Amino acid sequence: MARVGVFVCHCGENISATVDCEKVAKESGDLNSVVFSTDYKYMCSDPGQTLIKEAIKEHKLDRVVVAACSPRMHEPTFRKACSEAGMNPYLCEMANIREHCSWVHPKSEETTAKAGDLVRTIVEKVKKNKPLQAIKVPITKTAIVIGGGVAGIQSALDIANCGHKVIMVEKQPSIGGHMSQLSETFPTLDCSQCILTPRMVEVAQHPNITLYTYAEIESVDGFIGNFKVKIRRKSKSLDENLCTGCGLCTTKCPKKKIPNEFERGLGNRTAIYVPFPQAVPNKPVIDRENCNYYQKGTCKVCEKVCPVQAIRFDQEDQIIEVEAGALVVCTGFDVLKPNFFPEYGYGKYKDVIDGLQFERLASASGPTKGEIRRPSDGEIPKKIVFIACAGSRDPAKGIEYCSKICCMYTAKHAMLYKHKVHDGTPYVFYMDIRAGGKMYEEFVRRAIVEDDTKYIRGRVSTVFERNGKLIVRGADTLMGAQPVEIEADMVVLASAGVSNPDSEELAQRLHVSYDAYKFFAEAHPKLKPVETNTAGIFLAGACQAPKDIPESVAAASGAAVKVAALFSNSELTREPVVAEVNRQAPPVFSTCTGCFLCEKVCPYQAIEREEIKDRNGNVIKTLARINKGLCQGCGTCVALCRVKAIDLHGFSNQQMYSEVMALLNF
Amino acid sequence: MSDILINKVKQLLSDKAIDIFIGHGEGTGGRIRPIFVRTPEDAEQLIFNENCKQSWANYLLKPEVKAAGKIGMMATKHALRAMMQLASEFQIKDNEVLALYWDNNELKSSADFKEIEAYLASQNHDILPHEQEMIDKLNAMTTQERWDFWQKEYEKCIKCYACRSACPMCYCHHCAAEGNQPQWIPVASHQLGNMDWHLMRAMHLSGRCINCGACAKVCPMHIPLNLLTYNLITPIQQEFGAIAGMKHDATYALSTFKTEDKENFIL
Amino acid sequence: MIRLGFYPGCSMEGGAREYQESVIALAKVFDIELIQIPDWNCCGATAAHNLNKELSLSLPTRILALAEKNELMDIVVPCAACYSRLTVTNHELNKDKSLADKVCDVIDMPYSGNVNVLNIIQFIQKYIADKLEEKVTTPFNYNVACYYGCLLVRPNGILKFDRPEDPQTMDILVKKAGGNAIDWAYKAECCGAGMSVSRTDIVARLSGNIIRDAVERKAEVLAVACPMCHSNLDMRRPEINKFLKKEVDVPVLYISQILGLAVGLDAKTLGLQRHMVAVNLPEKKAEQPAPITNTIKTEA
Amino acid sequence: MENQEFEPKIVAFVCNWCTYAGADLTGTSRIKYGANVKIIRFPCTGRIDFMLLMKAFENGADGIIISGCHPNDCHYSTGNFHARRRWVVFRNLLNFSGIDTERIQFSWVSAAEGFKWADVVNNTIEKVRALGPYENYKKINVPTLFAKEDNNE
Repeated sequence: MARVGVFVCHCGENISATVDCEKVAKESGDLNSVVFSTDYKYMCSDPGQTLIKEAIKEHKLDRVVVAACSPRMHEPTFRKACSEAGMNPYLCEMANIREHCSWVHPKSEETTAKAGDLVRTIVEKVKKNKPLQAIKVPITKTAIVIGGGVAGIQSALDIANCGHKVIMVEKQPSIGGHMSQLSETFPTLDCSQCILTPRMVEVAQHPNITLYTYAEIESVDGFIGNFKVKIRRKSKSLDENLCTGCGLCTTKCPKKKIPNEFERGLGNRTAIYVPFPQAVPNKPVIDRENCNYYQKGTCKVCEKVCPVQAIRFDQEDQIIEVEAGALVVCTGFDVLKPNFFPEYGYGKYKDVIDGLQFERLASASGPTKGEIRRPSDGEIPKKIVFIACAGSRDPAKGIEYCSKICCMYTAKHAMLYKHKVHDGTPYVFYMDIRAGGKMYEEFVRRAIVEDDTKYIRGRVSTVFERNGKLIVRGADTLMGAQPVEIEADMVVLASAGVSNPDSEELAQRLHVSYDAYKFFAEAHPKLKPVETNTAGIFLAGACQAPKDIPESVAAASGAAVKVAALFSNSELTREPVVAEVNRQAPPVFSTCTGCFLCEKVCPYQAIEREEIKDRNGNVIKTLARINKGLCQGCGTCVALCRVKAIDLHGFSNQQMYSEVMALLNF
Repeated sequence: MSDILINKVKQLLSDKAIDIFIGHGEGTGGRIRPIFVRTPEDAEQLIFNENCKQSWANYLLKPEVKAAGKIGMMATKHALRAMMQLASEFQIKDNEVLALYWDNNELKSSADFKEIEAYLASQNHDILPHEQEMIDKLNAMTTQERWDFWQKEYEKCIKCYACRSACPMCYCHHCAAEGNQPQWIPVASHQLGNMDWHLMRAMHLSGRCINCGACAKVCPMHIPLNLLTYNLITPIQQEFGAIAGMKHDATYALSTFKTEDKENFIL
Repeated sequence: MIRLGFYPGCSMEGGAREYQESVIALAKVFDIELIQIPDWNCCGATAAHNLNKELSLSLPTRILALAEKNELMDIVVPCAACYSRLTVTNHELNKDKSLADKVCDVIDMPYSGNVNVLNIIQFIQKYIADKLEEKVTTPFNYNVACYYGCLLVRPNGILKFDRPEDPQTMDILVKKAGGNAIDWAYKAECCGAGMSVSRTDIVARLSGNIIRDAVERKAEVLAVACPMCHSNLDMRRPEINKFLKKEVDVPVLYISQILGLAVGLDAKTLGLQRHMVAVNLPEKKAEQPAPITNTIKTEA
Repeated sequence: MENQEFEPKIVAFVCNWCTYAGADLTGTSRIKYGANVKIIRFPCTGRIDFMLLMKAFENGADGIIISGCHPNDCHYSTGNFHARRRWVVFRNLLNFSGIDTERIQFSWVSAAEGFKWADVVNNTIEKVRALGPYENYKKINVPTLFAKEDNNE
């Protein structure tokens, strides 16, 4: 026979203003199995908790019901208090008589009666509660960082400096990400490469970091603390241990006219190539799609010139399997594809380029050595138009969000242009200038005031060519929506930042959720910004939403701390709200029939098959078994199981049944 | 037809291709009953005629039958569908049960799921016209009329669970109706408890019912309880594109979902 | 024989008779019968939707309800303004059930919201385009500037037809008819239709810009799909020429007329003689149209 | 006349992460709704066993509200999608058996939709009040039998 204690909280006047708490306490005292009941002004306060603890001892309570606020608010508080009094914490339940009662109903008999009903219901539930033990799971103290951009680099270094092993997986032949493509960075105008490349080298040389470039995540199994990850190391057609990175092969390769991805098509590369001079690792890969040998079967020039015979034409992709306790996803973003802007002529006119291409033009190591020259004829543009929000904040284009970084980099572009072309005129068409950030607004002001950038508030409807000029037609909404036409020599689109084309596939591989734009979703937009809804997988950088460098780095360090905190223990404890398949004595073993209809229902692939064997090793029966590490306790399998062989701890069939019965029968 | 069948089963048993054969035999009062043949001599008792429409698939998982060894079965169309459904629920394996079935007056035998699926695909599986008529008639009634109709039927139920025994899909060792922690279904046979039982049964068979009609045929009180599950077959097929017992590797309609599933009833 | 509903609206019966004649003639070539919706009424274009929402929806709803009553579930609406009103009405009614009930109450007719409204290009795409190329007897090998105007493609969120800033559908049809659809800058700019009567000076400027860009890019013909566009570019040509300070005689043809000529219909049947700017297309042997370059020099 | 005084008993089966939190927000925002709705908390709509819904009617509920996260918002990613399929089938079965599905209100209420929760509750109360007590069930009820069976502990 259970001994239940009921504790009714006044919550100051929040509850007692409309509910007669004394009456509720008194009447609960008459309920079957309730041996003690009382009310108190603030149950969650220190004296309130002491009251509960003392009552547990004094009245030998083995179940506690606290009638107060929402369990989402104080369930952990009261469970902890009960635990401190020597009770199993999972034998404490809360009746929500504040949010679901006193606050939503007027002062009346009826409201007090409802509070009583809710208490009675929870009393009946708690009588069926079973003592539960927190689940302990061991942790593999290795983190996998997916993506080697600035966020990935920061995260990897932070984790590695805490003394934990890190495996970095980068898709491209070099780490560095989009940041390595940038010329200067706002709002300080310091050179991007100068601040990034030392960090890239640090990653490569760190004793705790293993770097896999030209590699992708093949599959992820397991759960927090215990992931099993398969990594595909794409063939570089190269023995990396032999290669000295001398670069002779890249100078001799006969295929020289391949558009260079790093230069955003503004420069060329060879088929065996290093993406950029400061690449890490600074060793080439063969792009098989464009290699004469792989396409036509003859050439092998690189093999002939290599002084150390490091070229391996027969090298195959390699799949390696690693174990990890946590993953940090830092896969970054992409820029909207040109076919989005038929009206802006991107792709049709050579001198309409996007922001990243402008970065390459402005970069001292770029295709023009840092001179702003237009792609069509190499002339220096005298009038240049920047179009902000090219795709962003435009429901008609399917992108309703603000890409966030464009206002700032457009101001930076205008500045860089003016610094290099003194007699040139930069124009910026914008919707709003969003310059929230340290020194950001001041930076934009400088572009307007000191560098004389002409900001025009309005949208551009179309860009077309006439008399060798690009005519940018828009409206100036600060001049009464007057139509304006600017004859420009070059147009730069601040194209929207979008998710990577393969982000959906990766999200499904990782079992993390993503938003309508295919950006990865954080577990909570405010309070869990670097966690995902899959425990043990964290996010950082622009794979969540467009972010600038300081934000990406901050998030990366945040994610690193989460990983380090997880790795600070050798075991982790989890709420025991998990499902379980019953087990019985032979010959039944379990009421589970082994139909496995529940298998596909589980969102976490937590349902496994267990074979019951006789002494000779013959399988007698195959049963479902829940992996406690994977199960998150949703109970979808429980409601599906016909035989009721699965039950959910904390929300068991008996508990829920008792609740319904108690709520309606009195 | 019986002769062909008897010879075939004799052959199979004497070749040790099977150890036990479940077939149709003569019962009392001209009725058909299942017989379990273990020796070539016993095969003489087998019959097959136009009255042999019963499916014996519900015997396939009985421990006594399984203990006998390799099973052969005279299979109607419904028995074959039951086999496919049981296979999709991992209850029987490929090449485990040898099914004998008539295809255009030719006696075929197969234990191969692919072959059986191909045969099933060539057959018509619609609900019988008079049954469909009854479903349509009920659907045309008002809610209150339907309530009254079923209450009258539930009142008759004596909770003998013959429906459960006859159903090839009711193979749980420990039926939820027997569970008493909590007592989902009242033990006593009163209207309310009877309704509980029949609704639970229908829900458990939704997306799994292969419309063999065994449940209604065996009901001693003649409750048309097959209509409860039949009525769900069409909506499940239309809404989710799922039909039970046609493929050995089909996905159960309620084990999966589409994000665009209809939800016009949800606020 | 395919039978489709047909809603002419006021302009087809008046200023744009040649549009109606050419659409019906073209349809006939492809074995399509266009059946006028019996007892049709005004669609309420121009001012109604700014003055009285209920009335502005009731007028088109009556047309749609009549179509439905006569089992004409696809209706061809050549006038862009009528097309816009009817499509917007469908959208509004399907969005708001209680509004739909109210409107049906006003017109005292039931309407399900399911009649499919096709503009001239959608009609051609759906029923003619596939068979067009094989029926072309005299390829229309001229440089054509396809002019879409405003109502055909906007508001895009409701019409969901073509790309609003850079429409392409008419260009594709012209190419199928053997023409050379040129790339130009004023495809979807305003022609000034709203001021057609009250402020011809504004019309002259707006339409003048359109005509100028087309001519500068060597257009020999302008293609339109809206009677208002046509009247501004054609009827207002004297004012336009005054604005441009030169005589421009480039003809303006309906897309239905262009396709009609391509499939061998004669000028009379297509009503070419009704235009204000005479249609004097130069004789061309099956030669290539004049070469086009995107960058063209003109005196500023 | 009797119906005017009739206050229906309504049970709400809600998921912990969206609707329960949404109902918390209704409280925090002090939005008022009828006291005759009582909430039972489940981890997810996927956990809601159809048998419990049947038990609710049997034990005197006049109406039922079932509510969870909007599609794609499920805390467990897909629990609500599975639940939705079951509801399609279950509603169909209930309707075929002559049980009034008008008395079951399904809804998606997010943690941010405090107002919507109050609306759902108030509208359901109105609807069920208009439908009156669920007499059909009350006629076949055997409360004494039930009470003895259950409270044997």
